[in-house]
Amino acid sequence: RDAPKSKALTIAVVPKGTTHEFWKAIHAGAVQAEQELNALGGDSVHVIWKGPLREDDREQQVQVVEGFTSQHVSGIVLAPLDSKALVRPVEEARAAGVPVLIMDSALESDAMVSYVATDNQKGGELAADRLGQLLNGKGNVLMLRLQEGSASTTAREDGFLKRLKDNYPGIRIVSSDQYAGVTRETAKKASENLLNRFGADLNGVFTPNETSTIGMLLALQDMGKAGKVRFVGFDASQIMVDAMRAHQLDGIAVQNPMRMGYLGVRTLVASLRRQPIERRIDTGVTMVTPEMLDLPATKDIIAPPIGKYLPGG
Amino acid sequence: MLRTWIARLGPALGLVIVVLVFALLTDAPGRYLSTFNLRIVLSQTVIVALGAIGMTMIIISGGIDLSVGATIALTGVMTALGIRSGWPPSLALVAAVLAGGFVGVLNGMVITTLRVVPFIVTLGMLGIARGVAKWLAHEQTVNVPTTWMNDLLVTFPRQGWLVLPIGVWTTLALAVFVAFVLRRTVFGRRIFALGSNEAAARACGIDTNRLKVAVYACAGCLFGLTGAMQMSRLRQGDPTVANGAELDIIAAVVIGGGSLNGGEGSILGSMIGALVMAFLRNGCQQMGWPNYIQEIIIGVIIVAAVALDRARASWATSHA
Amino acid sequence: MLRTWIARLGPALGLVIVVLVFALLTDAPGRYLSTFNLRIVLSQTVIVALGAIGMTMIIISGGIDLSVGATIALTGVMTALGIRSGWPPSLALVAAVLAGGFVGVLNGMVITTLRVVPFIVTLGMLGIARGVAKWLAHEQTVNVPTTWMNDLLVTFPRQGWLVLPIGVWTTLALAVFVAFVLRRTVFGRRIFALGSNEAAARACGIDTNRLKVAVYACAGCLFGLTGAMQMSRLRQGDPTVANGAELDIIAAVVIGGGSLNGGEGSILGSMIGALVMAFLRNGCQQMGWPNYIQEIIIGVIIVAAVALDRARASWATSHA
Amino acid sequence: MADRLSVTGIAKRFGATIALDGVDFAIAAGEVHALIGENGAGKSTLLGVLHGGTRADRGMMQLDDSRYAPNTPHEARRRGVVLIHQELSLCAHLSVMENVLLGAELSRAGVIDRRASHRRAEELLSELPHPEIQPDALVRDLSLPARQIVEVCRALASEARVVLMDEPTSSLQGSDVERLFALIRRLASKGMSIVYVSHFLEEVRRIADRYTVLRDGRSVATGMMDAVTNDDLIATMVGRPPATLFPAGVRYAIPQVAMCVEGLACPPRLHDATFELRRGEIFGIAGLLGSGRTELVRALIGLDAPSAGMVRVGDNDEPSTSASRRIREGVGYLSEDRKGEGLALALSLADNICATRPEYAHSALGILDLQEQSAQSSRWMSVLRVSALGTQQAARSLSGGNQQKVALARLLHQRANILLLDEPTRGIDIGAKADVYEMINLRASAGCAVLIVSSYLPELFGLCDRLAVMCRGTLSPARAIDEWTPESVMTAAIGG
Ligand SMILES: Nc1ncnc2c1ncn2[C@@H]1O[C@H](COP(=O)(O)OP(=O)(O)OP(=O)(O)O)[C@@H](O)[C@H]1O
Ligand SMILES: Nc1ncnc2c1ncn2[C@@H]1O[C@H](COP(=O)(O)OP(=O)(O)OP(=O)(O)O)[C@@H](O)[C@H]1O
Ligand SMILES: [Mg+2]
Ligand SMILES: [Mg+2]
Repeated sequence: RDAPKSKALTIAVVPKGTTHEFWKAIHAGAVQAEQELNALGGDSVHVIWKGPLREDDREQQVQVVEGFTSQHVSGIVLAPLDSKALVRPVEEARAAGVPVLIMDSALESDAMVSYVATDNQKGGELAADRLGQLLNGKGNVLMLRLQEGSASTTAREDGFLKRLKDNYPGIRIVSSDQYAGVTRETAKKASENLLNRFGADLNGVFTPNETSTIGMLLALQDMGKAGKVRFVGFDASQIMVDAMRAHQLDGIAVQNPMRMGYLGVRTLVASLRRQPIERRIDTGVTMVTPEMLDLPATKDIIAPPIGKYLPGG
Repeated sequence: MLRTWIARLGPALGLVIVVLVFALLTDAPGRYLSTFNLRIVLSQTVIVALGAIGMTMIIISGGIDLSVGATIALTGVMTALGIRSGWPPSLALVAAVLAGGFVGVLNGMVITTLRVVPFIVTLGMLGIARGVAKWLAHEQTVNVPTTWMNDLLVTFPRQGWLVLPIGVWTTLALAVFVAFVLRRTVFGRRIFALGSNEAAARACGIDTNRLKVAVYACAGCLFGLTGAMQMSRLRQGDPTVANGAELDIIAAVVIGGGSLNGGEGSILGSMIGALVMAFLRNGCQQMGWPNYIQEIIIGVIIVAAVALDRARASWATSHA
Repeated sequence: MLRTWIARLGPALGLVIVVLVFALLTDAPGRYLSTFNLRIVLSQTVIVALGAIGMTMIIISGGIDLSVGATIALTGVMTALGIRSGWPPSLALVAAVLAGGFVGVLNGMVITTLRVVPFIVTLGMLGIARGVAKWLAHEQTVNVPTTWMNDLLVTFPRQGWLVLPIGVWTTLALAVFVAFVLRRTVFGRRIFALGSNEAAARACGIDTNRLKVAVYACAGCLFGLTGAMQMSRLRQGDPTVANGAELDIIAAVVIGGGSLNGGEGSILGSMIGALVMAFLRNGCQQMGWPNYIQEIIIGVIIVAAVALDRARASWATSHA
Repeated sequence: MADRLSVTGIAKRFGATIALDGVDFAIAAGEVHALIGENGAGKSTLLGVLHGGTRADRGMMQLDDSRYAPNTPHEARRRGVVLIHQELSLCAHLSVMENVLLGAELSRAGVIDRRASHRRAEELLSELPHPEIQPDALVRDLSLPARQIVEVCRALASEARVVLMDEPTSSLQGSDVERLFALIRRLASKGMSIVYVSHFLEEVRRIADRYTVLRDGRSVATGMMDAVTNDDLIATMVGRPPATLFPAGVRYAIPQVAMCVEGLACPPRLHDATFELRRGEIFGIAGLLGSGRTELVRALIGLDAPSAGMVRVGDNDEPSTSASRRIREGVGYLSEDRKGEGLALALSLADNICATRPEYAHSALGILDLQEQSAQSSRWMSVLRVSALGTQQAARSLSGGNQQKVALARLLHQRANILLLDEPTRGIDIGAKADVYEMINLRASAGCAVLIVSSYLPELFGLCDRLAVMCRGTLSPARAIDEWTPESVMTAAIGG
């Protein structure tokens, strides 16, 4: 079963998409791991970065994983678009001697080497706590979901709803069944329409990822509602940081994508080198509020040094 | 005369029905019919409406363009790249329009010189333009510094007296202009002639090849502007945006009375078609209905609109 | 004779060139040309290839079907729902095929009775079928318990003597069968006659309306099977899958020599077209090239294939 | 007279077809010059060369003493040469005004000057007084003759000095023809040159000053109209006395009715047709273009649904029936429109010949026996002397006459015993014509019932046993052929 051990290790990193800043940071983390490992000496490590051709198409991601399997890379770090659809290709990769490490979003299988991810449920709970405190436990709250079948965001959404229900019974959820879709454009449209419907007596909003948060933010800004409703989002990007400074966004649950990419590659390489690894690695999630923006500790998470590792990024 | 009016009113009637139905269904009709909501719908319509203006020209001329979504993405990315690298926004805007026009000229040239049907040429261009967009953007979204470009489609413009976003006014102005060109100028009437009977147009001494290239080029310029608007709306150039927009845009033209056989279509109709779809989306979302209901309703409306149009036409012929 | 062979060989030559180019470019030609890689490419091709078999029938008959991606999603979801609610997998499979056929019959009926062009009817059906798929699936993916259905497209089948996944064998068998039907049966020749000259077909006493419905129905059954295969590949019914697959499938047929004017096309050609696209994707990935290069290359190949075909045809006419 | 336009040695071939093979021809200012010849003689092609639509392979053209070689219709138009098409080519979605001025729009800075356009269009329309044609009416709402008027007006719009008219009266009726002739005379008196193509010698004789006869792509005779008799003209057109064309077989009509038609109507073209078609006879239908003969045949074969009346074939007298049913009843149909409705040009000869009755060549389950199909096809092809490379050749690559024979071969293969033939010899050469006549005669002698629609009177007189004339959708009573004369047929056709 052991492939003849070549000197160089090729690690394929497969994100859910390539165009969002979140994935840029993961890419940077993976490159960081590559550079560090190569500096440490030993077998050289080479990272390949490749997303699905169409951003939200599971079949396309399946094809990418299969391609890497037939290419016989040393290992794959995968952020699965779906917890089920990627099971077969991952199992087939393992059968073909290509170990797979899962990051970011869960896979319903135990065929993987390890699972490196944020505790998404916890992220949702943090957001619920922040919003609950801001609203003093009462008011109308709207949650815009991301997309059908996305495990990580569903966990955030569920965590958020559950915590609100348990700890802040005075808060009413006015809508939690509309989907933003995967692009800014769809998210913005959905937000605009929902804000018109529920905006009059709305007190708080939660969105579970980068695109939905920015879509909602743009809608709020364009409609002149920004700053008038309490708004908690997820993930970090420049436009969101600016909004926090303008008090249009009251908190973001920030993961550490760079660390996720970094640990993903490091852990997979360690496993390939037969070093002991953990089966589940939590990369942490923090609630960043406008007041915390200038703390040095937050700087590194909200604006990870991507440029250092990605030319032109 | 009467018949032309019925034909023109058909889509408008559809629009009124859509709006009325939702106003009756919703528990907050006041909010649904508010000027606030109207503004939202209008600024959401801009992308499809602008695209539909160009597509109307192409469809009247007897062609089709599947590459419009990809062209929007490409020109949006180019605008963003221009502004990011310090160009004045107006220059970036012009560049986007020209880039769109260039894609159009390419489409037109391949269609006329290689004599491949528009469906195939623009299907190929769909892949090419989107590929180039991703290439230029390094497969990422291109974020831009804040300039006035970002305000083109802000629902409530900074200058209160504008009432509607600049983008909406621009679209309106272009719609009126292109409608005028199509109805009242030599160029416009020749586009109708080309779509209605290409052989006859050629026999009357019209250089149909050059005309076709010109039509795709003009439409391309409009798609370029649409790309710039899209980038203004999202505040970033996104190479994956507007995926499948071609079908929405074609649907708008078809709902508005355009015929894929060429020779028929109007800007007014296409604008109404775009509004029908925007109001449907908006209404379904306000009702809290899931997306799939929208998709089903829009699908049914597309077929029904064309079927009614056919029925009307054959009724008119038999009563001529 | 010679000309028919050149026509048939055209696409095959393209395939050979694609494979050779990548074999020469890659630094591990052994791995690229390995049976392992071949198996993966083959099982990746199944979805497009199966769809292309049905689409070839439709395109030969002079029609087009934009709703194929949505039909695949719908029937995939239905298979998954069936299996989840305890039906035997074979029953679910049959249900998917029938559901696909039903969508096809609907398309055909609307096309023939309302006399709306296929482009519009199937554009509408695209929205309707996808909407219904999402509705049935409650906007979620539908996960299924493990059954033999899940193994249809496993790259390395459990039964080693099969060599290739059952799905690949099924596709091959169906391709041979449909090619036989098209070339050697009355039904098949009538499809060619219909696409080549509908009026003539009617004048020869062919019930063209019934024939059209039959063509869309048969193709629909194949799309239903494709949906079941897709669900087997993903091990779930996914209402958002195969978005845009219609363009891939149409491209496969067109690269393989099918003409959107009808009357021309072959199953062999379409299969080669599907393989060309799969090998291109696979090759680009093995080269470590980014996605956008694939998109650009495929776009160029679609246009070039048709342009060459046109050039060949006009060369043939002028030298007849 | 100085020649305004003269051509010498013009030749043009389309693939294997030689359409023009050395045409010399000249027209003076103010002259009406008739171009006559059989179907396929090359008249339309010559006009195409003259107005820049097709490029000649060889030959010289002179217009007003300078070289004339238009590459596009636009160029020809600029030099003052315009064409009125044989097949109407108008833009149905545009208004009359827009069609009339298409390509020569009146505009200021690209914007159409509507007032001036309107005035100009009315001015042009008033040349052929037709109050019902409004400049703003859409062309798709107009009747066929009205469209023809618009087509003529369009040619006038561009200040032409040479007007080429390709069968301009093909859709015009009596009084409209008179108006057109008056117009032509007026134009000629203004110094305009008119090339007039027509199949109707009577018309030609009334309007033309000179004539040129084309035969097989060559100009074979030219001269003053007054100096020849019609018989001489026909002899030069056909190249041999017409009599030899037709088979001299003796047929014995069987008094058994194959098809019975009563009061058949199919608006807007066909209003009333009643006749009986008997086994073993050839029944002819004459009439002007557009009189509704094609509609009659299409209703008989079940392609158009009649609105009233009855057709009985065998025991079937259901008012509306389908083409597939008729074909099963042994009715065979040959369309006048070979390209549009007759053959699937992209398919092989075998596929075309066996299209109606593929079951003759299959075993079971609808599976074709390709060898049998091929054998059957080549048998019929040799019966009809189709010159082709083989049964797998595409129908597209055959010459028109051979294509027509293939369409007939389909009827033979179908073993139809009631033949409905609409313009069976349209666009085919003399040799092919004789072959077709012989085949028709043989089928009738074998007991088939044959119905022929034709615009070529000699053909009807040479072949038919009985004849009826269609006039504006109404069929006259049938009479034996020797009770008709060409004059009486013409009178009946015009409705006099
Ligand atoms: N585009 C073409 N391609 C091939 N053959 C052609 C083409 N146009 C004309 N021909 C052939 O050239 C010959 C001359 O045709 P043309 O139309 O000039 O005849 P015509 O004298 O106008 O006949 P008609 O009286 O039927 O109008 C015919 O045999 C015709 O089939
Ligand atoms: N609606 C229409 N618009 C334009 N042309 C038409 C229309 N209907 C018929 N025609 C053309 O007018 C001509 C005469 O019509 P039709 O076939 O009904 O009469 P017909 O008596 O059978 O004459 P023929 O068979 O000699 O053409 C045909 O060439 C036909 O193509
Ligand atoms: Mg002619
Ligand atoms: Mg006729």
